[in-house]
Amino acid sequence: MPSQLKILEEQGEDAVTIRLFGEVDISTAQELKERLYSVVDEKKTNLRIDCSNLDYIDSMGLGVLVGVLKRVRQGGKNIYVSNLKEGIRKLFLITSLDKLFIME
Amino acid sequence: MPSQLKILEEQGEDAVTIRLFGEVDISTAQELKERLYSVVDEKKTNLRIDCSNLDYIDSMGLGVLVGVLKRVRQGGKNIYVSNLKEGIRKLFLITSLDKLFIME
Amino acid sequence: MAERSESIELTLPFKAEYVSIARLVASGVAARIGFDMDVIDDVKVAISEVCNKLVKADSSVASSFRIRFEIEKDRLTVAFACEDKSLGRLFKEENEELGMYIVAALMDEVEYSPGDGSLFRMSKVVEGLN
Amino acid sequence: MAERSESIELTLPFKAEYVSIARLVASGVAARIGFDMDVIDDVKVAISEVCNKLVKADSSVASSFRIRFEIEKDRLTVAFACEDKSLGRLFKEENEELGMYIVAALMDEVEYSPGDGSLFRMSKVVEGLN
Ligand SMILES: Nc1ncnc2c1ncn2[C@@H]1O[C@H](COP(=O)(O)OP(=O)(O)O)[C@@H](O)[C@H]1O
Ligand SMILES: Nc1ncnc2c1ncn2[C@@H]1O[C@H](COP(=O)(O)OP(=O)(O)O)[C@@H](O)[C@H]1O
Repeated sequence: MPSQLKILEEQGEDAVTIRLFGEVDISTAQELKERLYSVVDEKKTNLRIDCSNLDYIDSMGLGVLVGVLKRVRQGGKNIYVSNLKEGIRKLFLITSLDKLFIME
Repeated sequence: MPSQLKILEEQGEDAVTIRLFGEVDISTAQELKERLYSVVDEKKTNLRIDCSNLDYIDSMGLGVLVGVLKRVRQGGKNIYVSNLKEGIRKLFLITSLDKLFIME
Repeated sequence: MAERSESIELTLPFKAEYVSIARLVASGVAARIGFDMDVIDDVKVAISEVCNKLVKADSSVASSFRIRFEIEKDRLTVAFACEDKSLGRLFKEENEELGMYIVAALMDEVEYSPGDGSLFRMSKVVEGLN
Repeated sequence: MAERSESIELTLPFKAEYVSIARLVASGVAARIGFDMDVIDDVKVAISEVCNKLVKADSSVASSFRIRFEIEKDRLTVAFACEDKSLGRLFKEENEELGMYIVAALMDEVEYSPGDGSLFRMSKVVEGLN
């Protein structure tokens, strides 16, 4: 079954940029979680989540991001969330997650 | 209820070009029929149906096109069908309509 | 890909406006099974053609009909059912209509009088996967 | 726009892979009613959140649950039902979960113990149309 989520990773100077393509939902959240945890554990750096091509996310995906944020913070680093589409930005506002992540 | 079909009309030298956008199905075939019949009755010229942006058509739409073709032929003119997407071209082949219309 | 038979069912009113919903479900299901884009398009057209027939016939008894998508390891079967069994008359092998001709051409198997109580069944086989 | 109440029903297995099908149907229905794109997105998220809850809970009794889209002149109501009535326990107003919090924020009305036998109902009102 083809996944509706594609995850690209790019090493930058101050952060690893993760580009999300498609949908993070109940069927893909686990895949995102494993991928982000492994990046965080290996790289111990800031994360930038580029959401330019993220079409959908719900509480399953937001839960994963919060879990990853905890881990990143333990290492004294942070998560930047960038280029949210309007509907997804609204979800961050409703849930106050815009105050937890660094929104760009 | 917003229609899933948009129809644009453009007067050319040897033909009126009709550009179809979206879907011709059971809910929009009637609209296509009325529009094409009125063009044919007014303009009495060749028709070119540009399907570059036609995403879907089924027997309902094909039926309309065949009906219009009859009327156009009665006036000694023809219908050119152009820029079919692959799936739609397949329907013309299956039904042998590719032999009835002038395919471009 | 699905490992055992699973099914999804969609119930629609006899209304032209909602046939496109059946196409949306068809593309979702077919994509999940791993059909190629062009096969998905075939399935969408075939489903719409059957819906067209039902919607045009309408029913004096039932207000809706059901489409069942049966997802198996190697095929997708789509079955149409309705409380109004008299609609079975619409589906005959010796049909001259363009719509049902297209269905037979696009699908791998069609059953005009299925034994399972449904009005019509048709299947598409997944190729190149197993 | 629909003139009288009409409904579309979708039956899904308790499987994560099929929740996206509910979103497809939601966008089709909401677009037909004339909701704006951003409202459609809200409805899609809300429906998914409820599906997520059901799929995560699963059922030892039923293999599927139903989503009914009730289309009225001025609103879309989405009701969730299942043979396994015990799933009603999942829907309580005093819920602290992120998912149901999002549902309440995005929809105009939510009913945690609807009287119609369904497990949960929620509505979105069409604005600027009539
Ligand atoms: N969507 C469907 N597609 C195909 N078969 C179906 C569908 N829904 C029900 N059936 C089958 O049709 C038969 C009759 O169904 P039933 O539930 O009695 O409804 P109805 O009263 O509409 O016939 C049963 O064998 C059932 O499994
Ligand atoms: N998808 C649905 N959404 C909301 N209510 C529903 C749905 N399907 C059925 N109902 C209602 O729920 C009640 C119980 O339905 P019923 O057909 O007995 O199925 P079940 O055995 O699953 O409860 C009925 O009042 C019915 O109208």
